[in-house]
Amino acid sequence: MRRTTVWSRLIIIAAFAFVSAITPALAQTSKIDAADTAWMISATALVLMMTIPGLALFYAGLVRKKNILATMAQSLASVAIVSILWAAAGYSLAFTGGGAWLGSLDRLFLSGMGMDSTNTLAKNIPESLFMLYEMAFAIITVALISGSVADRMKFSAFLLFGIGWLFLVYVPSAHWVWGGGFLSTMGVLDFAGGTVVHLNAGLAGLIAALVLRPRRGYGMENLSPHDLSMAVVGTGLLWVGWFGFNGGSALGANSRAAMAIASTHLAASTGAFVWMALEWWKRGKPSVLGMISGAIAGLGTITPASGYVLPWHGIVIGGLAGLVCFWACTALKERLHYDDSLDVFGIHGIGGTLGTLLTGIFATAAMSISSEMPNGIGGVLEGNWNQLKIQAIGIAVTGTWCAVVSFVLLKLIDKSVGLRVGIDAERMGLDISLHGEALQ
Amino acid sequence: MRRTTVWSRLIIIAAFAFVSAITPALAQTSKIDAADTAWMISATALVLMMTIPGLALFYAGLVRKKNILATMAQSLASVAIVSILWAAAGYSLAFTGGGAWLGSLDRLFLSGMGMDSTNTLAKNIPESLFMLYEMAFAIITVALISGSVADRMKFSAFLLFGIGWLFLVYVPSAHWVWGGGFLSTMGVLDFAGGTVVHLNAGLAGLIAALVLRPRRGYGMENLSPHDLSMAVVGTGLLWVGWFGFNGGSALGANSRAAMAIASTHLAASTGAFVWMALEWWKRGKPSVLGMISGAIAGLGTITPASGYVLPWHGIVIGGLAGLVCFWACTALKERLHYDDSLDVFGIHGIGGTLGTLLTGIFATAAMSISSEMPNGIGGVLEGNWNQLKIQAIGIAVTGTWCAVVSFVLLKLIDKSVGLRVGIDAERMGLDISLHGEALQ
Amino acid sequence: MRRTTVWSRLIIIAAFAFVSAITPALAQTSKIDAADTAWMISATALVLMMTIPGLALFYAGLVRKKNILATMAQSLASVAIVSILWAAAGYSLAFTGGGAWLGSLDRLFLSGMGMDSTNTLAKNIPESLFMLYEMAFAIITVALISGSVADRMKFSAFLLFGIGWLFLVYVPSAHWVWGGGFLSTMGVLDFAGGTVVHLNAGLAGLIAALVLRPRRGYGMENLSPHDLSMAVVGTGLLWVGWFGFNGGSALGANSRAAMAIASTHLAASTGAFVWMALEWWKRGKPSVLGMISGAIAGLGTITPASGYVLPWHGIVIGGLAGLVCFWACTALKERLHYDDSLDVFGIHGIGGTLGTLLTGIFATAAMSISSEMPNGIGGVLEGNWNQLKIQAIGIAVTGTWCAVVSFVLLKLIDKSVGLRVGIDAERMGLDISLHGEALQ
Amino acid sequence: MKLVIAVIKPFKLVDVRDALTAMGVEGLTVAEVKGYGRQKGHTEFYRGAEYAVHFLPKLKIEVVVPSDRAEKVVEAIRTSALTGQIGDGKIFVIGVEKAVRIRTGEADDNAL
Amino acid sequence: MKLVIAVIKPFKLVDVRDALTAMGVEGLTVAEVKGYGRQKGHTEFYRGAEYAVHFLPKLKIEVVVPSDRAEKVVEAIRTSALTGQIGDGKIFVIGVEKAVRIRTGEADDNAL
Amino acid sequence: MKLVIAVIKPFKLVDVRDALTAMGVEGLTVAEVKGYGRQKGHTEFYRGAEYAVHFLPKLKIEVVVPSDRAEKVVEAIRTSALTGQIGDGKIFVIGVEKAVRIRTGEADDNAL
Ligand SMILES: Nc1ncnc2c1ncn2[C@@H]1O[C@H](COP(=O)(O)OP(=O)(O)O)[C@@H](O)[C@H]1O
Ligand SMILES: Nc1ncnc2c1ncn2[C@@H]1O[C@H](COP(=O)(O)OP(=O)(O)O)[C@@H](O)[C@H]1O
Ligand SMILES: Nc1ncnc2c1ncn2[C@@H]1O[C@H](COP(=O)(O)OP(=O)(O)O)[C@@H](O)[C@H]1O
Repeated sequence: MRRTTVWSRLIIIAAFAFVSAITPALAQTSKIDAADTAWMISATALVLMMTIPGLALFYAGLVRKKNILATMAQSLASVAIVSILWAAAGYSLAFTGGGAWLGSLDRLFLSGMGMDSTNTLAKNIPESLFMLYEMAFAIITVALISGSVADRMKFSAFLLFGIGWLFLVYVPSAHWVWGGGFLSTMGVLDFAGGTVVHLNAGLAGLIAALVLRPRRGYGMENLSPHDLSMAVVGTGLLWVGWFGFNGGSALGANSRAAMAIASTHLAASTGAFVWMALEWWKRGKPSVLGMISGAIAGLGTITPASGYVLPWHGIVIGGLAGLVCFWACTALKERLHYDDSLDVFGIHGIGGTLGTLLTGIFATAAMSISSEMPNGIGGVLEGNWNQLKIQAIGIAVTGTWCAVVSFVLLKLIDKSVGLRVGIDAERMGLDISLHGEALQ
Repeated sequence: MRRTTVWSRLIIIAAFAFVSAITPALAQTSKIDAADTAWMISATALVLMMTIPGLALFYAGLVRKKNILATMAQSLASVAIVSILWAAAGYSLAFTGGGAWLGSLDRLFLSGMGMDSTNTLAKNIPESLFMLYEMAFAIITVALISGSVADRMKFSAFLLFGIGWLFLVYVPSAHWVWGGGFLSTMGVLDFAGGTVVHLNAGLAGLIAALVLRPRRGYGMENLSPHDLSMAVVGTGLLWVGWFGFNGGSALGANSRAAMAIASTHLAASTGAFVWMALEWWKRGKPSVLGMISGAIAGLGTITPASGYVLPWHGIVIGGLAGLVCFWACTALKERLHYDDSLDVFGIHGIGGTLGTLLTGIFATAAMSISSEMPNGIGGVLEGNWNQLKIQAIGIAVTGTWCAVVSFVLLKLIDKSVGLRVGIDAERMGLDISLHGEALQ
Repeated sequence: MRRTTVWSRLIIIAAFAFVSAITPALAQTSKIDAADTAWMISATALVLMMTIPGLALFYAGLVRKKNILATMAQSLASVAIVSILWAAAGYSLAFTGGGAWLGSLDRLFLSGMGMDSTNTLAKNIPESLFMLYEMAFAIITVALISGSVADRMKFSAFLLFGIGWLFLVYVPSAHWVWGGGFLSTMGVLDFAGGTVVHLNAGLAGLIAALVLRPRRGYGMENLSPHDLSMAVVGTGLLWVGWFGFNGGSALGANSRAAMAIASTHLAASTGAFVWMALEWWKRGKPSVLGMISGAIAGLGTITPASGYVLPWHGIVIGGLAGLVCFWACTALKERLHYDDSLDVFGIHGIGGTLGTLLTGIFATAAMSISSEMPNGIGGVLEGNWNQLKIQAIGIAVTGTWCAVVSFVLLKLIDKSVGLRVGIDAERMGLDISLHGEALQ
Repeated sequence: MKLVIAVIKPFKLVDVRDALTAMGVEGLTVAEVKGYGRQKGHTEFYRGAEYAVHFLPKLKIEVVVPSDRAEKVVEAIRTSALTGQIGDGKIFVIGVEKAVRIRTGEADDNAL
Repeated sequence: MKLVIAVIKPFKLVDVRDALTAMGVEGLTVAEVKGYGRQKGHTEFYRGAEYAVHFLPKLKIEVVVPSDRAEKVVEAIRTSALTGQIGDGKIFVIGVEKAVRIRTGEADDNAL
Repeated sequence: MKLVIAVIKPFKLVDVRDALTAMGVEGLTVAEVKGYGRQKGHTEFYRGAEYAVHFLPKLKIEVVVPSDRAEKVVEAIRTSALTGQIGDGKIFVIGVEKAVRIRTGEADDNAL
């Protein structure tokens, strides 16, 4: 019964998309740069590596033994399903055509994307590569959400949520900020995804955690991680992959990519250091989980700013990230009593928001020069208070839309297939109960 | 006694090769492109990463705890030994000189390969880089076979088999298809190794599994994997590495590489999705092992086609891969009763064959244009039924040669050093019995 | 009390550096090559990957279960702290200004490093990228040392040692050999760090191991690794990452990078093969730990030579590495009775020294041609015995300085915060006692 | 003294421990075991292979108590480990001749 | 009732379980243990270090049966766990005073 | 015969084994267990979450010996496992009715 529902829905979506794939295709050609292509292929590989195996390891390392495979399954499925849907319609709706609200249907099923095609948003690399690069972003954003619902959400429900959320939240907000939508026209600065990726994923995660309610035994039983070493490995791969995430957002092999990587790496380092120092000071011991949490917080927070700031700004931003996200994952979380299993909100949601605001403060004209912005744009530090306001608007718009749609989606799924596994399944562990396999 | 045999043979081979290394060297120079070089170095690193740690993790994650290290040892040893032999003679015999059957001895021990040398097969990158890139392919092909004989083959026997197989099967068939041999002249299309890599490895694996006979307890005892999470991580690295495997086969940082990666990634995603769906439907639960099996099946199947087809073809090919390989690893395998431990045949053998045939169907002229093929080549979809026939011939020739030689090699080794460990060693586990160490 | 000391020191350093960051900045501009940039970004990512997760996995896989996280913490902290300090002052002191002994303060906190800046040592890539690439080297060198003190050193003591050692040993010797210091003027050949990285780390490790005294139970209890499969994965990532380490040291996407990678890969393969063969012969079984030890030995040993020798030299150098390091980690270590937990000295110290000497023997003029050396430089094989002498001097100078300073530093820390954890902490394991968390 | 051995469902450990400490039992020892009984296991598929898993994870609690308290302890464990579903487990009581606290050398009841 | 404890070689578990179910024993509990005895272990090398491994992996089976069946159960285990090689293990029989099935509260023989 | 059960601190295993072999005990079985008692555990933090760890890792040694040697064995274990600090553990002695060596079928004292 339940399963049929799942499939029927999947089929409908696929069918719809395929039909419309017959629309006439456009093919724009232009000068493709081999060096930029060389770097962007590597960058794309790095960003995919962030999800598999990066995020899969990071999350799996934070759950109990009985849920390790189920956690990885969510990352794997995100890659498989988002990729197919991205090619089917996501890319076209987000990155082709300059509508204020949504893109076009010109590239349904990538129709008309030929050898020489390029996208006006990235004229120097093959369009197929640009499509893949942006695909990797959509993948990890959906996968990130799984951390909030770990240990209790139905696999089928997660897939349905991911599919709906991709088209209703990710695609539009990616278009608004990066695809020539109204937020980009408004001047919102988000280099690699403070709003589109991190705020979106973190907020959706929080909503999902609230709707799903806490894990059984939360606050009473010991729910500590089974094998933190997996999370450390995942962090390493995420960190390295972030070079492609932020550096690749320069869409070319140039100084801007290098500068973005410099501020990114320094933010990660400082975030790790600050979180470690805080734990050492407040709890007497610096934990490995604290270091990796700080690193990810720094990486998520610098993301929107990375292409617009100076390297040493990365140290400041990373430091603030460690401080604020530590507070969010401890004090704030305790006060609000929600069970965001792996702190997607506390780290990505808070970090993405913080970073988007800080971009409005640290943005440096000299760094943000580009074809669209010949003089670059400065932030508060360069006297431009207005930018901070614009950033705030970007956060408000993206956040509100994400929160509302995510909530409705979850409720719909809850009413139909149901969001949460039964109590016995949760006790036995999702590996066995949902996937019929387990670690020995 | 046994060991001496091993060494004596190794020494003979080395000696022979070294002597002949004195042959006069040729040095061709030409225009090396830095951008292509940049991408191809990364691609080479990615393909090496596929074997270590990729394949090592993937395979180790599918065996029992007592055989994890022994399984990894086979991948490690494949890298070490194949690399040395490739430099000694493999590369020269496969990729230099245009003989119909075999290459030349011009590059024994890479003699004469200077700073400016290039290979006529890849004039735009340093010959040393081309040699390394092709080396990584030879490595993983030999390593792949180890999955079929897992849990029971002697380490010494595997090494001997690998050495012989490299020179007698891999090198010739690589030359036939890629080195200007008779199959390439005949027009067989195999972009990145449907026949040379996957069919060869899968078939050799099947033969080896049959000759070795099933693992003790096969069909009775529970031989389930110890830690599937390792296999998931391995899959992630294999998937990402495949960008270098198929994308790198364009031998440059260009649209073709990007297009190949697009179809590759979509095939992997669809393969994973289809296998997952089939399990969900037939067994009530979608397993993680199913998802990763489908992904690898999709990757192996798209390999020969990747450089010749449109992105959306990748979805179709990947879907078929999931379907057919699922059938091969379940229904077919059950019917034939062989114990191919990790389904190298069911996934790579079947996938490689399927993909090579599908290449004859989906090949698109517009995509396959190259210096050798100014007008490109179309397949059945473009009315060229002949290509399908050529593909079939390529499969038949490669398959027959591989099967026969592999069988003879195995029998020879069985008679000399013996193929299989004793029953006590198998029970105790190969980690302790063959390598004297174990996981705790 | 102890903690305060730690922090106060850190703060002082930071403060000092920041103040001086106000010094006027210089900005040199020149022609940045996109292709070289593309490869060097990838190379930088690869070298960072060597430490996290590469080295973290390699080391964690060699310790007991109770110390796995603490071991990873040392790699993580090395990344965080070295990165910040490198940006603060390390880079400036090592790689700007041509002083014989030390660099300049021109780039404190990277001040004045703009979009178009380049470093005279790498005019073809953005200075920010060059800074990052060299940063990754500093990181792994400090992290390498942690292997010698595993299972017993205080985390705080390790951090303090790392900070002091970075500025007092790494920075100067990097400047001497690579930054235009007196050793480079003298003509010492060290392509990617035989002295600066491996000799330094190995020797510092040995001194630390001696000062710390052996682990509790060393020689009596069974201290065998908990999960060698982690070490295998780490080796794979280190091996692949080394393409960026040695190949990237060509600072461009060119034949030299490819050639360096060729000799590097062959040395790793031969090292693994030789160590495996020696164990098989002397102990009856080839261990996986032996293979990976041989691979790392080969990689460390070829490092200084990689950019100056022919591919087949890599086979010879790798073979010698396997032989000599095997002897160092078994016979020599036994004779000297020191407890270098993970054999940093036996593999990196000995390998780095051996490799630096062999560079003086195998250096080939045709390979070492560069803007600085238009005719290249040959070694003993080309009749230039003098080079061997120069190499020996380089080793003597670097080694003496490193040994003396490391010893003094360790003694100072021992007197202040103390180097070693208490006996109960050591028994309980460092994961719980130092970091308050553990694997389950 | 009596050795009370209880094989229970893993997630019941906390309840059982609380019940025991509530009645003043100050120590116990737990071991992870696998149990085979009426409770049926499940089937696992690995590609083509199908394995029936008969042994289920259980926890074995061992607690030594003065003879006169054995009854109460058994009862406390039974009620706290009860779910009413098959597989709840068993409790066994065995006589103990001697008990010693290593640290102090105290013997028998004083050792508990 | 009797508690029959058997320390056996790991790969013999299936045989033993089959032998017991064949004679109607419906439940048992298994634990992974390490054994030290006449059977010698092996030596492991880790680079320079050499460690003698004395403790070998074994399985400990615990099954409680009605007193009158203890003999047969011991015999069944002995024959099914036998390989004839050193290290086959031991069987011990201990008296059980009380048994309870948690789910139903049934006691003694009915609990088994 | 007696079954001597000792719950000790993990790092004491070697000492205990040596003490036993010294007095001619040729075999024993060890299991990893978790212990709860007067020895307090520690607290672990995971970001915002705080977990008190009450169960500490211990080793359970089981050795069956002829009745007349039980006393000595208990004493040997006690002295070799002693650190004097809380958490050293306990030793329990239980009567064994029968022992069999699987390999040979030898019974009782000869089986040990
Ligand atoms: N005769 C026995 N001896 C030892 N342990 C037993 C015995 N019978 C059952 N057990 C243990 O009790 C557990 C639960 O028993 P089971 O028959 O499955 O359910 P229930 O206890 O509800 O009847 C089993 O998994 C096994 O570990
Ligand atoms: N006295 C004993 N008490 C408890 N367990 C024992 C005793 N003697 C042996 N064992 C267990 O039986 C196993 C096999 O005994 P061993 O002497 O090695 O071979 P065998 O049983 O053939 O004589 C040991 O590994 C140990 O686990
Ligand atoms: N009544 C008991 N029954 C079974 N095991 C016990 C009992 N009391 C203590 N233990 C075991 O002995 C260990 C040590 O006991 P504890 O009270 O912590 O210290 P001490 O033995 O020094 O008094 C505990 O961790 C537990 O495993």
